[in-house]
Amino acid sequence: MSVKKYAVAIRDVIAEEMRRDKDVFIIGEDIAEQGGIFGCTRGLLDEFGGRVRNTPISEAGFVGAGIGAALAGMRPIVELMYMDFTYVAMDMILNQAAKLRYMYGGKASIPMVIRGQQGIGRGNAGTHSQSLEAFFVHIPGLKVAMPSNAADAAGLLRTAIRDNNPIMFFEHKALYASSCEVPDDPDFTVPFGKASVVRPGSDVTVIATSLMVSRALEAAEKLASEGINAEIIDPRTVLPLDIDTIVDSVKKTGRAVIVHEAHKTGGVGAEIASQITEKAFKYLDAPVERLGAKACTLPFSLVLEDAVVPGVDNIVEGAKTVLYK
Amino acid sequence: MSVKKYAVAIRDVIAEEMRRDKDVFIIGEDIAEQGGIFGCTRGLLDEFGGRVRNTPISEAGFVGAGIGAALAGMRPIVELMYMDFTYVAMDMILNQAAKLRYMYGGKASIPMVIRGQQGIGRGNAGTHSQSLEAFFVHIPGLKVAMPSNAADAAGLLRTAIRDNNPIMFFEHKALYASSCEVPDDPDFTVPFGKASVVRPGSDVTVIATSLMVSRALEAAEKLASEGINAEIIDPRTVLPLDIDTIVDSVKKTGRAVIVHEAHKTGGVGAEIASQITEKAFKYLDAPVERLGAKACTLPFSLVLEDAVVPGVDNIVEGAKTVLYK
Amino acid sequence: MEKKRMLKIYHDMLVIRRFEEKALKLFEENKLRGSVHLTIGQEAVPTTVCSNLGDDDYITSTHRGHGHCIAKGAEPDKALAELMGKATGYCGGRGGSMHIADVTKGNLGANAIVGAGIPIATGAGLAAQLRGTDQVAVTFFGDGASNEGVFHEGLNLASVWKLPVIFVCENNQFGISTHVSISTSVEDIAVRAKAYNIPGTVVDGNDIFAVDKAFKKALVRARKGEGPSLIECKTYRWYGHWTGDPEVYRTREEVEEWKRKCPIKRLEKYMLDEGVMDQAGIDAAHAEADRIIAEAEDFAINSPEPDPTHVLDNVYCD
Amino acid sequence: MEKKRMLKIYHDMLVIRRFEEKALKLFEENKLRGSVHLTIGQEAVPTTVCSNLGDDDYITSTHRGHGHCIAKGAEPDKALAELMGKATGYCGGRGGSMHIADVTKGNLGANAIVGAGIPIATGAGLAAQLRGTDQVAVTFFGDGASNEGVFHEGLNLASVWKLPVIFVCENNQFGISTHVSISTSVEDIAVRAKAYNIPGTVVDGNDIFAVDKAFKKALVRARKGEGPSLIECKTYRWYGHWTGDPEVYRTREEVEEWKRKCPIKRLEKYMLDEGVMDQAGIDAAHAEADRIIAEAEDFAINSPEPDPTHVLDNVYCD
Ligand SMILES: Cc1ncc(C[n+]2csc(CCOP(=O)(O)OP(=O)(O)O)c2C)c(N)n1
Ligand SMILES: Cc1ncc(C[n+]2csc(CCOP(=O)(O)OP(=O)(O)O)c2C)c(N)n1
Ligand SMILES: [Mg+2]
Ligand SMILES: [Mg+2]
Repeated sequence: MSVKKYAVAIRDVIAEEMRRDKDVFIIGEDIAEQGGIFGCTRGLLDEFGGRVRNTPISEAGFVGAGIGAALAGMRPIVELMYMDFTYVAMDMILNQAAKLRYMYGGKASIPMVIRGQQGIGRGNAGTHSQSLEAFFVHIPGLKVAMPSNAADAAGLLRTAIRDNNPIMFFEHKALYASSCEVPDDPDFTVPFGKASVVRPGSDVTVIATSLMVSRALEAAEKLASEGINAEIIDPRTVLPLDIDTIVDSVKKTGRAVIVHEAHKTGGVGAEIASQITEKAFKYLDAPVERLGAKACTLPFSLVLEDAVVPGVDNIVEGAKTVLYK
Repeated sequence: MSVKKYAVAIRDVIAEEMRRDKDVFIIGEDIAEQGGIFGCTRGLLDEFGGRVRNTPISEAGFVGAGIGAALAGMRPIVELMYMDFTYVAMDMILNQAAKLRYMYGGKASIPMVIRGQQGIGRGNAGTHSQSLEAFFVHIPGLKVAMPSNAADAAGLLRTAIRDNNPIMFFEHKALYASSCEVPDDPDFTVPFGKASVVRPGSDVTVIATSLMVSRALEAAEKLASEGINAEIIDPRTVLPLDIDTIVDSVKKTGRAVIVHEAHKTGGVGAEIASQITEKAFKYLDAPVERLGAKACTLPFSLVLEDAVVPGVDNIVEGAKTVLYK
Repeated sequence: MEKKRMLKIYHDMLVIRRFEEKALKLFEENKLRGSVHLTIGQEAVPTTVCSNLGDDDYITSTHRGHGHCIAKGAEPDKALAELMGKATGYCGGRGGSMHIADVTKGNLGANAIVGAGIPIATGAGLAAQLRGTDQVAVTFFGDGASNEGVFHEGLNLASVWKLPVIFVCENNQFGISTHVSISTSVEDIAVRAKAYNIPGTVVDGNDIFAVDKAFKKALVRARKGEGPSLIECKTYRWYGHWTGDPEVYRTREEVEEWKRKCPIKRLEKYMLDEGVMDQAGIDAAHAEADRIIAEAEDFAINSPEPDPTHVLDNVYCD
Repeated sequence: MEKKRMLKIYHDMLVIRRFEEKALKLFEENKLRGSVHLTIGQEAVPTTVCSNLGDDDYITSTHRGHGHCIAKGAEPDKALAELMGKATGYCGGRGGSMHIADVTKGNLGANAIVGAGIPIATGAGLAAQLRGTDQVAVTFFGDGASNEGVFHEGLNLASVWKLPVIFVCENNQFGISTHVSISTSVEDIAVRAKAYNIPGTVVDGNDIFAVDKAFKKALVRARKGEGPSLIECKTYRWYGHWTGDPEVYRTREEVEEWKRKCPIKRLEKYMLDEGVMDQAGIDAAHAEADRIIAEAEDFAINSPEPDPTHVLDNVYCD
């Protein structure tokens, strides 16, 4: 074990996998000399040379190039500086990467990881602060990971790079500086589709993703001080989704709150809430409570941003709502 | 009243609005001489000349041009030959059209309609048969209409063209040839956010959109023959969503089935099911049943496509499921 | 041109022609659905280009892809079965006419999204460069596709990275109903090569010798690691954009004039004049193509429909 | 150049320079967050271009947009307030540095998405053409943006429709850390005009007279309805891509060399040499700019934060 920052954990896994498998390479904007504007590729150019390439600012073009290289047998990692830029590469991701294998009758595969950061935390305003995982869950063919800590980032990313399918890997800009113990084992992986129970509890189940996990933990402490014992579950991958772990918890608590940073309307929370209700209807003492960003573009001003994205107090309230307190 | 085909009803409204307001114009692929590959602009070139323009195949470019023209005071209608092509224009739609007004502090508006057809029905396979409304509901700033018949198409499109906000208008390729009575009144509009109760009933509420409305009606006849009286609701616009009409119905029936052609996972059905459960929890005798396309790319083969998209029998089953029959 | 390759090109052109005539007939008999985009009249480009490639070279194709996939080695029977959505088709009925691929033959696939094959081929070229092989990637696309953003992004990327990619524009002068002069700001799309500092050439796309000469030049450059090239082949599609096209955008005369420029007849005349082949040989070649397509039709028609219980297979691989 | 306009350009360059120096100071004092992209060193282009435009002409801008918006008539106080996310800012704190717009002045907005302003300006030009006015639309963008697909799509569309759009590329030689030679396949981006059959010109972007001459030519062409033009202005940003940029990609010497090419000093020397202005006048102009920015700072600092209870306003309009 070593204590590592989230960004360093990611960088180290990329380096280790590139050492292990010469078919792995990485392309993206400003990832070479600069080492990525968040440092996730720092130092890789020196070790791997031409396998680490700065791209022109042309996301559809270089995501498409990743797809072509993958079809031709390589294992590309494509860094998007902000996952918001999936918008300019959406056809390549949702019509090509996600569909080609199926449309080709299973006769091709696209082992590719599209990774980058999303979310709030830098005052980048509406087009650089979104959380977009819901899109990639709706259209079949991709897998979607969103690690909430350095260890999961390392374990999930290694799983992603070794997976033979196209993966959307959502890091969070506000987590890059966070650190925790990360296993040194160069084969340490975290499986997709296995949620982690971050905090065991008995009164209410709180399902939280990415940055919201830490807020949920804070909320749990506040709730504990009021005698409410919350169980917190981090799905870690929203596709595949480990609904069983979630449903087992809800059957125990009878109450569920889902919190994500993405917009509440049409977010992954709606899917999870629906599945919980479908699978644990008789156990629910209250309707599943969904928390997510309000229905407006993320504002630049910090006071406004705070009013839009769920905070600790909103999670506390949410838990009390389903407990009718 | 005159009986009109869905495609003709759309064409006539575009023509009437272009006559009424010289700021309205339309651009898109093959809409001029050809009149659109589905005939929705047939004859408009002769009457309106340069206000009806064929675009190069460059969707991001001409959707962006629509945004710029709207910011500059015009009222563009942008036809996408297939709404699947929103993927190549996604940044223009979700980062620009949806957000600019808000990010500019309300100091600009974008009165623009992006319209075109989606869905199954022509054997166009995976990239030309999708139903994508969910994306435009998740990101704030747009309104989303999906008419299920010629009269609604006419009334909703006129509302859309006269609205001062960017509108996503989802027609359905399999409905263009369908016809019904359409009011002749050149000011006939159907308001956004007002669902229509297509068939009154008492035992189960079926919420259906676009092409699925006709399938739900067929299912209702089958159910009636078994003594089950289904109420069918067509939201007509999924954003804004008329949740009140839906919830009132569910409070009456205690049971709800949602059916859409889009993929079930992460579809609009998850949002509607969650809202129903949140607002009518105590009234529900069963969890809301969701029906949507299976989690695979839409296959080319008709037998396979039929296995993926909800059919009449699936809706009948769905109703029986929530009735525990 | 070596006789062997000339005969291969001739054979492939005939097979593509018959294949599509058959597809059209089956469509008109309602035995086949979807949008079938016929490449009849344009056969010289895919056949000549692919006659220069090995199975380990890559191509990406378009919605009008039957020619490319047959020229790159697809078997007509499995291809026709795919057009009919049969279980025995290349994609097991999942993809249809617009998604035939055969990675084992270097065909990375037809693509229903205009322009999408361009960056994908660019990536295949990147794979070759990273592995240090002399493989090349060829992407076929239309005049209309040259106005899509991915055309720009793909060519710029290939140029700055000196990738072994050959961009082959089949300028058949229309994107559906829209004439190239209305959609495209330059008369010769090859001029756009200047925007990427790479060679650009215009050739008569109905003349296999002209296409061959230009392609060979680009191929040498690519295999030597000197970077990409853009080749514009002027040609014409005889049939509508898709089956059922009203063709309001052109005159019958224009179509007839182009039919007189048939690439197959043109090659036949050359071979007869030069004594490469006699009339008997030509008749035999036609008979052979007829036989292949007749067998393909039998195979496709007698193949089973896909099994719906397996519809969820192959969304992911292990 | 008319003296009046020269003085306006000079004044605006000074205000932009002081505005950004102030923004940088406020950022370093943590009174301001987000990514602030300084245009210091590049002031000649926006000021000269906009000195030729009326309030009814349109511009679209970029993430590096302070220069464009001030040159197009934005008030420094409301602009600085927006950078600080205050209620009194142009966007009421909703947009920040990268989204300042003022449609009443023809500024259709800065844009945080690279290249996005290009098709939007193209559409503004379309509006002018449809209304039959002689308005023009100008879009500013960087060297890096010229590799995005929307650049290609916007220029092609403007060319085929002969729209009154002027594409102004501010080539400051880097996209963040990536030198133009690594990202862009041509040495002069203006060459890409050939791909759209429109005029393309390269000018010294730090010389207001060179920029003015080229822009006037494009302006006449646009107002006459003869179509778009592409102008590439070679320039350089003195500061990092954004505040906090390690600047691993260039030497201090290179930066110093460009500082010697300061567009403001250059104009001052010209005005002194030509007797357009004396030192007293220059000192007065500096004092005036200092005063404007000092007032803007007071205004911004003393402005209230936005009211969170109104955060959902303006998602839609009636
Ligand atoms: C992104 C995208 N836009 C539009 C279409 C619809 N479409 C299919 S083929 C076609 C015309 C393509 O023209 P061209 O590239 O010249 O190829 P051709 O059909 O002439 O072979 C269009 C517009 C599409 N499939 N994809
Ligand atoms: C579509 C998109 N891709 C990437 C980015 C991240 N980004 C912001 S500015 C920038 C560099 C832009 O370079 P250039 O166009 O030369 O403008 P400059 O910053 O030099 O003024 C990049 C890559 C973005 N904002 N949008
Ligand atoms: Mg064509
Ligand atoms: Mg630059």
